[in-house]
Amino acid sequence: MSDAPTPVDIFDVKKVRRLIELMKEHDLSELDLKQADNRVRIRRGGEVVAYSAPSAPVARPAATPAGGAAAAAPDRTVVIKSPMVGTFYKASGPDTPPFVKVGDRIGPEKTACIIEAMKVFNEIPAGVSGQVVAILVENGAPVEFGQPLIKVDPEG
Amino acid sequence: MSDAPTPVDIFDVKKVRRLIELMKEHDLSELDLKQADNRVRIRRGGEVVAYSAPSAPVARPAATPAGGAAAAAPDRTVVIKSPMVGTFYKASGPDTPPFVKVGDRIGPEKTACIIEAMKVFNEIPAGVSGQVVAILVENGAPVEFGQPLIKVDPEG
Amino acid sequence: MFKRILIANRGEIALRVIRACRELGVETVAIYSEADRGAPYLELADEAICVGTAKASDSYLRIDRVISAAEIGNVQAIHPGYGFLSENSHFAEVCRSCDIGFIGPTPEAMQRVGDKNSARALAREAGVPTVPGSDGLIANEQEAVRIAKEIGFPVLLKATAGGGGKGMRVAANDLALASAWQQASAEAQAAFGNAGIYIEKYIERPRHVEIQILGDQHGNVFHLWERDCSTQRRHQKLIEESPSPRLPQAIRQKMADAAVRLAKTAGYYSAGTVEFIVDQQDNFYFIEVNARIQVEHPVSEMVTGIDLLKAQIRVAAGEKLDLKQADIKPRGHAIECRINAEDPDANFRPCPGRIDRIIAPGGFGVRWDSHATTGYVVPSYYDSLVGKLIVHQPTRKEAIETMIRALKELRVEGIKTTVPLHLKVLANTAFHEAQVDTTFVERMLAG
Amino acid sequence: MFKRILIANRGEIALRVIRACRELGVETVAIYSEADRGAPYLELADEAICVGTAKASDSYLRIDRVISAAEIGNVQAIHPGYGFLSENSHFAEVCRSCDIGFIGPTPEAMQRVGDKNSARALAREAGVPTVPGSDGLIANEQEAVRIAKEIGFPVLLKATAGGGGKGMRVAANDLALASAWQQASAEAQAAFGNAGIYIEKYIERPRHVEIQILGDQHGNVFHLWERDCSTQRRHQKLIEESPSPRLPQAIRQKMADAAVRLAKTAGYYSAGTVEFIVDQQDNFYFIEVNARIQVEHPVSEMVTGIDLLKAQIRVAAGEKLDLKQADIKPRGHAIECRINAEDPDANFRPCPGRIDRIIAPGGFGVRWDSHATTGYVVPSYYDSLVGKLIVHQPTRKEAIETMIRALKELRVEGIKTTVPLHLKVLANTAFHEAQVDTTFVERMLAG
Repeated sequence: MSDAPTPVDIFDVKKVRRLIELMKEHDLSELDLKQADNRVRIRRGGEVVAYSAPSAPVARPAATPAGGAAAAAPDRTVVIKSPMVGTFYKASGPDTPPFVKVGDRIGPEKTACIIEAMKVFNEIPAGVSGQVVAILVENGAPVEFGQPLIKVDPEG
Repeated sequence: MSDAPTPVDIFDVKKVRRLIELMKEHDLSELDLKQADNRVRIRRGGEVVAYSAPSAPVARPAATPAGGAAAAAPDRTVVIKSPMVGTFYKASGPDTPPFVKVGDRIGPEKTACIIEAMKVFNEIPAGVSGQVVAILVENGAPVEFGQPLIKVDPEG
Repeated sequence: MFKRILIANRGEIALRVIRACRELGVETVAIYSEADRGAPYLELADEAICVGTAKASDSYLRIDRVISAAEIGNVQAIHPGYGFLSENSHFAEVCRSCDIGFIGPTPEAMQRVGDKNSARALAREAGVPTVPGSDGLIANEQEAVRIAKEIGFPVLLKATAGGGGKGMRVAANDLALASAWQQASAEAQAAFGNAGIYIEKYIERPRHVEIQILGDQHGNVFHLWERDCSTQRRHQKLIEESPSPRLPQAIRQKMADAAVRLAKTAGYYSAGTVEFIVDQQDNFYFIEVNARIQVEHPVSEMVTGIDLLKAQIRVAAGEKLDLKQADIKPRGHAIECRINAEDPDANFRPCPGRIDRIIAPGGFGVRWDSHATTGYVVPSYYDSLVGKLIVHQPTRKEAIETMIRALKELRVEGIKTTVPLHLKVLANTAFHEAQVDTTFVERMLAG
Repeated sequence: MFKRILIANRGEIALRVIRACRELGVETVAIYSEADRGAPYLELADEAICVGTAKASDSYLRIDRVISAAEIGNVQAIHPGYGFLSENSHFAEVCRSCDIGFIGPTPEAMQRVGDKNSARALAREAGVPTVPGSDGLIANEQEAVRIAKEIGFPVLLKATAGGGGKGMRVAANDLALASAWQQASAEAQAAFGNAGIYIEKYIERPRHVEIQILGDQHGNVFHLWERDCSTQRRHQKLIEESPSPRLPQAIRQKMADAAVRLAKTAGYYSAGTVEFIVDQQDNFYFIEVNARIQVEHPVSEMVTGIDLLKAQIRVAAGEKLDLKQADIKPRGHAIECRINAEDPDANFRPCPGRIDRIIAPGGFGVRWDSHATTGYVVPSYYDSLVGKLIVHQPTRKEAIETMIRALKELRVEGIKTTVPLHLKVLANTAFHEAQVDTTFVERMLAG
């Protein structure tokens, strides 16, 4: 929960979130921070005006929702989140192959993993089609509701 | 007041917050700080103005904070403040003329008023030369330390 | 003692449990819904686990998820707080079947006191007075008159299928009863398709007085005297105090003894509250048991000096209560005001939102129990309690003075609260003279 | 009762007086220096008057301006708080000559207890033990040895003109005394041009125990038992508690009686503190009287339930104290930690500045007395006290647990505070075992 000791990480979501909160709190319409190659620029509110330069109109409707998507480069991937509290298993047993692994192409019906809760092993369908980009949780790790489990690139 | 000893971290949220407070205090609509590669730029308030245009109609004097000096038109006048706590008298007695009145030209040695404190009548010298513009306190009113008493235009 | 427990609740009471645990050296696992993500009290827990979306039925009320969280959080027991699953005996049973301690009474005791009928039977068994009335439905007008004369006028006719005041009539004498009988049965028949009516003694302007009990698993049950919660608005308690200002000592003692008898008869341990109504002649009648810690528990803590939450946890861990009834003497007078996020100018409509700034009162005799901090957003999904302001002083008069002082010091900016209503009550002569019953606040607001 | 009083102080104690007055229905006029302009507690006063610049000698210590403020503020009395003018008998006299009430003892009583010599004489008159020693200067080595044998070794040689430890020597026996005598007189002669030396019994590792007294203008003087303030750093009290954890009841009673005798002999009323040191054999010796309310008064309030500030104001207004000594029984254990704006990593250098965020602890047994709020700037001109955290629990062990919990809950962002030092003390075994004397903190920090 403590702030990351990273010296200059402008993509630190917490920091960006705090900046956005600051903007909301004070009703700011734009905020632009640069340092060397680093830059954070946030605008919010009504009509976003042209910038004159043929720039990239950054801006996104402020108030990044809780759980916050990064403010950085657009991320096309979709995340499969845990629909319950429990223990994550990538396979149905210690000797069986994992349901999915990085590089697999999957459909929405495909079982992505198992979440064990109260001795019940719940098969979690992927709910999305695409290519598996990353498994975000260790086998056997506890997961909370809404926790990102598997990253899928729907265009992959 | 102990500022963080971080040399140059413009992404320090605390710093940004203080800048925004500054802006609110002074009702700035935009703030733009650059130093070498570093830059902080903040805008706030209703309609965002076009940037490339040669206009930039900035700043409105905010609601003058209580006790504070006005931020508006440059005020040449000087204020004689009470050097003590007590009761303000503009004359040495009920039947005597006031020490000073609006329009009088006075020198620094001129007695501007009397402040009575603990039964002692203290003659307060003007301490400034110029023309009396306004008497700010009613005769017989209690005054606190530092309270503005008389306005003088030193060029008048 | 437990090493680690889970708190199946949120807000003020979750923070209250965390505080007790930190003092006991017990680790805590907090659960939260997405609406409570980032709430400041969660940082004080050793672990926090999201269990679902904002809707309580998808998070705080989901037994499976709470149990799963307890399992992955590796706790030995669960504290249910108040509301949510706290009086759900099925939940207590599931805990037991999962070998997780439940910080509260046994499911059996909870059931026994939880069901209206069995609670009334229990009270009779324990020799605790209940509101006099017919044992079942009344056959006809003649029987109605006979029973009414037995229990004494005025009486209340109630539709057995009823609700919302329909099929309900008060009768002050037998003439009135005759017509009331006709009207009530006709109305009940029309409204519910069931003309069944029963009779209860009608208690005019009752006071709500409750006894705090505390028992361990070794057969000890103590009482911590009473709280008076008559200052209510639409059955919502606003102000609670201890001692009850107008109660004769002999009655107080009888009520406390009755509550202990009832708890013992039910095999009840942990903290609990036995609620009574008291009529204008100081007759008291058992109403129900609250088988959990209550919002207003701090007033009993202040006058007795006993930390109820710590006691509750110790008892659940099997410890024996190191108390003597004779030593539990109330000292001074305590009052609690519930500060809710409600708009007094808009008929007390809940008023959730961001608290731009909060300054809590402090100083002698002031206790502030609140999870709200500057910047905290009161979510719209749950109850509107922002904090509890509790004062403790040698006398009721001084307690009122301190409460007024503290309420005026409290600053909650950004949302509206019930503070103005509290100040209005505390300035009222009837309140000062303790001429308060459960109809007082509405009469005051109407007048 | 007064209608309106002036508070000749600032910060925490000014707020404390405002709170007491609001509960009593007394209006307040606060004074402030330019450095305190806009401080949030000033808003709680009915009027606030600026009396000078930041420097205390130009504002809070300026008798003429304080009196003028009282005159234009139209008050009937002045509460001096602690520090500043609170023990200035001349100020109390000026108040009297201006017909303004002084909320404290008479100037005469203040002088009698304020001067070291007259206080010692007073103690002898009241039969209160003082540290044994020579009545005046010692003529020669032979006399030194004779007196040392009389009062018992070890003894302390002190330069009559001394200060800063110069000309001070401890001697454990007569051989050591001979050389100590030579060194001390030579050093005193060199340092102060005055070789005069006197002798006192040297108390090793003393505890600092003080008795809170409270008297009215009708001849009643009560005691509110003791506070133990042995946990000090460089003679600055850090942690105070009541009761004193290692004091036998018989000694406690003797000290309390002695304090009351002393106050009565001095004709002292209002709140006051009689300070003692207690040696390792539980012998106690009178040190001095603090003729004012003290920073640590809340611990006595918590255990006795008596609001000392309100009592002080009532007494000044001529009211009789409605108390019986037998009813003033301490309940439980209270501890206070002084939270100072100091940097524990930089030798406790004062650390004034802006408080970016403050979250006060709350809950059962916790009291927070502080004028600091989010955004408040601790000025560099005055003492560094940010707030006082006080806990009250049935036992000392529980009080320590609650204090640790509350200290960990307290968040003061933007400035450094003494919280880490308090946590260090509270985690220390010697503190738990109450093996604390006035040298404890420095030994702990050194070891």
